[in-house]
Amino acid sequence: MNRITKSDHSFDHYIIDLLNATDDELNEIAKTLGLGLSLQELRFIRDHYLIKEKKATDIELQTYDQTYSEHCSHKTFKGFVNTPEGTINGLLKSYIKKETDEINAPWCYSVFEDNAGIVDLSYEIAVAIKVETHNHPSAIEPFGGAATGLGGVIRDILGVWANPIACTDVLCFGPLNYPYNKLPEGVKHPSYLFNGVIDGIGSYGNSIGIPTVNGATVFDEDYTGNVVVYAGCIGVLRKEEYVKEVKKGDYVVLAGGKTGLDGIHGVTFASAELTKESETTSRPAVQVGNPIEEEKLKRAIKQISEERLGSGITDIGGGGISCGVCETADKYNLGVQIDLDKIPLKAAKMAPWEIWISESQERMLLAVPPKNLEKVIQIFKDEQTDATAIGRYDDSGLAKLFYHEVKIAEIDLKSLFEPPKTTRISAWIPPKFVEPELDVPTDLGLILKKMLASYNIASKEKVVRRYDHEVKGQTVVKPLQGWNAGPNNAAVLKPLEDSLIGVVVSSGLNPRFGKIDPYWMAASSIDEAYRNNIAVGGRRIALLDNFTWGNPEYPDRMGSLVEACKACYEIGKTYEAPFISGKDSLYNESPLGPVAPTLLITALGIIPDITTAVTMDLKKPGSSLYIIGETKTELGGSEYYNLYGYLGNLVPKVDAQNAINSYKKLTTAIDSKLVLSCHDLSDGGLGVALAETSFTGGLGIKINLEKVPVSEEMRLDYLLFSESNSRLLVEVSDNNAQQFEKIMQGTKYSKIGTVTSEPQLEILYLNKKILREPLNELIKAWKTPLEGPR
Amino acid sequence: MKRQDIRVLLMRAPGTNCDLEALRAFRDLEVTAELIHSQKLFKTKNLDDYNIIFFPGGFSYGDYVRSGAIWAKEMEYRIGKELKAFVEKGKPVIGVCNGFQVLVETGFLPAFNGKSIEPEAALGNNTHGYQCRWIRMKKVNKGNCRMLSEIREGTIIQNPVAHGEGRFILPPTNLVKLLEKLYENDQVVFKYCKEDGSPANEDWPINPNGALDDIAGICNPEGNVLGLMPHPERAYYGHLMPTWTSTGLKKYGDGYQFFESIIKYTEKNF
Amino acid sequence: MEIFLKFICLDIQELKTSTWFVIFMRFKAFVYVTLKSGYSDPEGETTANALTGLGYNVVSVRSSKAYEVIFEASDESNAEYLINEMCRRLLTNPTKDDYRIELSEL
Amino acid sequence: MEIFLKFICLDIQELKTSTWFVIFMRFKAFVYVTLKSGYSDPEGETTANALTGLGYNVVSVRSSKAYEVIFEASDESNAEYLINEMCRRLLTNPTKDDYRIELSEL
Ligand SMILES: Nc1ncnc2c1ncn2[C@@H]1O[C@H](COP(=O)(O)OP(=O)(O)O)[C@@H](O)[C@H]1O
Ligand SMILES: [Mg+2]
Repeated sequence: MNRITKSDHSFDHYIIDLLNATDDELNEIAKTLGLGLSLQELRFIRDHYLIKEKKATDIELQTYDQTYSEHCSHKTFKGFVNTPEGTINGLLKSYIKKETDEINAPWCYSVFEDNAGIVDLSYEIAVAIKVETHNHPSAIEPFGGAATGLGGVIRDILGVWANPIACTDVLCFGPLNYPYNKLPEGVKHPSYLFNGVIDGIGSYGNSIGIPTVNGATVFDEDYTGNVVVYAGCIGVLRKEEYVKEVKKGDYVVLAGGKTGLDGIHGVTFASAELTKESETTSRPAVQVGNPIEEEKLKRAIKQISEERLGSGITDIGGGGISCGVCETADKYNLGVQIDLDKIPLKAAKMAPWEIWISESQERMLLAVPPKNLEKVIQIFKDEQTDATAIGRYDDSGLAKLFYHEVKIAEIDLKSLFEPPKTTRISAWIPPKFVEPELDVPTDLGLILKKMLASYNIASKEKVVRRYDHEVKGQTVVKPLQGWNAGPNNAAVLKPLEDSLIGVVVSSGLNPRFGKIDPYWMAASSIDEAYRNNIAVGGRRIALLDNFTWGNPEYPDRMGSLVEACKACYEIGKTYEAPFISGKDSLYNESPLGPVAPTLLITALGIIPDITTAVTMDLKKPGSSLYIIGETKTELGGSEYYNLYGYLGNLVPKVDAQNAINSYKKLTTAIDSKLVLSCHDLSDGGLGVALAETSFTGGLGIKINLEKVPVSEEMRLDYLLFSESNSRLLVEVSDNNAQQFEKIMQGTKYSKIGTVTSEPQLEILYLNKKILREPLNELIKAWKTPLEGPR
Repeated sequence: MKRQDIRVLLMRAPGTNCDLEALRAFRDLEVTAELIHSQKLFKTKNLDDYNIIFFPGGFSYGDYVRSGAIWAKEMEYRIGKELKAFVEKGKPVIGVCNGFQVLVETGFLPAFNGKSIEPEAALGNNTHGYQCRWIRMKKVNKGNCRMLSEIREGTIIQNPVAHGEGRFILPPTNLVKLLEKLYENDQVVFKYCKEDGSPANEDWPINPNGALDDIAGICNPEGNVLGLMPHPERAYYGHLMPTWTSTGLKKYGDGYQFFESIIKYTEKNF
Repeated sequence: MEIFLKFICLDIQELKTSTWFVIFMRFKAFVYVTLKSGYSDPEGETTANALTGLGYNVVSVRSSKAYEVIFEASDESNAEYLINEMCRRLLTNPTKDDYRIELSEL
Repeated sequence: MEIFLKFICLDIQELKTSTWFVIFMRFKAFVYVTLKSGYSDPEGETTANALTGLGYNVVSVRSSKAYEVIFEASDESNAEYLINEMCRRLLTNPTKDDYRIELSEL
């Protein structure tokens, strides 16, 4: 029997009879309407309509489809996971949020609630932060995908009434020299994606005038088929402007760009695997960004929040108007009535359901009390953008949609926001890789230069300079340090004119570790983000988690996800760094296989006085150089093994208790103004960190390698290139050395050498010279690979 | 006139985005500075209330067509007469980055023989694409640009640049003659230079965009309209300088003298 | 060809003072804007390098912008006049740009 | 028409293994890249608004890019093949762009 019938109305409007529909029929309906709903969800909806004794309409089912999608409802993170050790009731609840709840930090202002995580900056001011993924669209159309990804996350910040002050981006590509003939059909070349993504982020961020201040660029074979694009945004807001009091009778105001056929079914697309047809079939889901439209929105929203004219706000992202409107209504226990005819359209011919779920960019949704409506609309007009009242909130608990004066949908909001829970199966089997047996190289200097020239370590100037990181005049510690443009550990921003308080942003990710062990990968990422933040003087750190994983319906992908979540709970808790926001992007699979499990940790710290911030460049000849932390034979997933084509097994672990102990002391030393420079040890270990700090400051180094604290006797190459966590290089002026050592007592640290005025890096081992390289050669090796014309 | 009576008009359009730094600088110097949407001015047309007009950087109208072009033409059409009258009174008009582009597109710069109808110069695509980096520029103006007379000739200033279209160029058919004229009129104000002040010789990245003869900023023959690509407003405070953690922190950075000079000049002469 | 009957003034400057019936026609113009020779074209060079890097024997690439403008004018010569004016006033900067127009009636 | 005598390989993939004499010809291709319909074109819209603001009766503007590529190929059909490949691999994104090629021998 045909369960879908067209209504008598002149426009696209279908009635769907779900009564007693069989599984096959349900699947058939989903297929006809292009829905991504699972059978379990379809049955749930069918039963809901049975109880209500009514027929469904196409637009109603489309609404369920949007709301239940992985992208909007996070069903994997909220659902059940059956593991060999038992059932987990929600990864989010059992690990991530649990960590936050148990830490219970009083400075967390609003977490895991709104569009962004919000923490205190001062008594009156708060900082909001959000990081998003935009992988699938960027794989299809790198420029537009990345640009609209950034545009979307900026709207998340606008969506908590905050004023955006900075952006971040973390990008993962296949190797730029990947052979063309090995690319499967439909997969674009890494260098095409690289240029497109960077131009897209740059063009959007620069045009809207928000500096992009921190990020990372990673290259690995496993990203060839699945490019990863994370975009983040940070904003500040006065707490009293954080208005959330939508009431019955308030208007639903849609502001910004017009609604078009672009971006329809973006959500379902983002929650599905990429195939070779994605390029053509997914086309409407990829969009062209218009940063100037968003710039206008930003100005208007700032004024509206300053004058407290709105009662609520949210961005329009995944799921389009349907999600924004229904979520708001449900959040305030209200109902809503929308007149779809009022929505300004780009395209002449759009079906009502298309208008309702279109994800056209640069739109925001405001709730406005009747007395302020006129004023709000005028503010948008003055910025040369549109705002329209498209409906009103009521207390019905229903979303009622009208089109050409016909009621075309009546959706029970409760059923929409309490979807059936999914159950996933997890089974993590640790892989075994070859632990290489390498000869000890004779020329360590040559190896160091090769390490510096590897894509993952080499200078990312070509990326960073494409982004304006100075606009707004608040960037106190910049991504690139000084005239030699060394890699700073974190960015420091000074967002308030009348205060010296600063915001510190850093990030950590270690995808190669994740191929070996997702638990220690996550632990390492947390440690890296945290120690980068500490290194410049940050503290009171909040974390964001962004998971990019393969298809969670495979038990092994799910298993590694569980491992990573466990580490988030355990390591994060020991660091007392609460998670305040995050996002997951699953189903990153391509004809080349799943994406490397990639957890990005973003750390947001504060620094009470930006004038005490520490950069990574050496400052003064004659000062002492210290290493903090212990070096271990942990080269699994290291750049050094990678140089020889190996992955290895011995992945770096994290001794969280000891790490946090030394970090706290380092902060004390920084606050006592004892620290001249500080650089974190990460990719390429000690050797690379020494080279970077040295050529950035234009000063030499002489160290004795035997002074480095080790867990066991180590080969010199391993000692130099091991990527053990929780280590930092610290420069202390000679006359402060004693005081510094006193503070660091009780931690693993050691003075390993001195800063010299000779422009060279000299490493001795038991008085034997094992490496001596002029700084200009090191910097050349580091800068060359990603420099030059594009 | 008294400092607190000085009124600065900062204009903005959709996509202007370096306005708040500039506003902050003027306010720090204790003058009255107002940031106004150009649409509003198109209605009131009252430029006469102001002593200084400042066009901030950004991407006005997305820099579509050409950087600054759309805003420039719109302005010319709507308040062209009023702007021209303002300039002819000798009052300072300054454009930074996108503002410079606007002044070139409206014909207020270089304005060899008064405001031109069509642009006489262009800010073309950078030789190395969009770049955000710190540069050094030297003040080479011999005194014609009186609003900067507080900055000694030969002073080297560190400022950031951030643009994709900022390569100063003149028409190829008449290049040599026009360049000569630019120097003859003492219209060249800032040139990109090396650390020791020697010429960049169009070498990238010392000259970050490939500008003709390393020109970073120019003024009109009368000296009261000034445009430059680098951003003094982003180097206003000491903690914004690129090496403050190693060279020591001062309250103000290299951009301070730029704004201070303009204000002092206005104080003395109006 | 379509013919549009519109309330419109002949002189845009007089918009506020006078309106009367005029028969207007619709035109389509392709405008190609290229950098004058003598200027280096960074985008073109980058593209040429990239194509060479992909293994093609590329001698040179010049990049340009193009606009398809659909507009109204009273007749063909008026249309030609208007589109040239648009080019000079907005679409090009004569210092650096050359342009070429392909005009057709719709 | 010019004829070029060059050391060159026929198959770019084999660049490293084999080289021999081939007669090559030079071609010029104009490539026009336009956004597929259905995509919004902020540049075109902004330009149209600006032109309207200057007093023209502009109905719409679509912005696009164009490249003039001068390259070498063994014959016309090879040239056509190569320029199409360049378009697909670098100059356009088939997802969102349409393109049109005008090829001529030099
Ligand atoms: N994609 C990017 N976007 C913005 N900034 C980036 C990006 N990639 C690298 N950076 C910045 O460049 C600097 C050096 O990066 P990187 O070499 O990855 O540092 P680290 O060694 O600390 O991981 C950092 O300040 C980082 O924020
Ligand atoms: Mg690095």
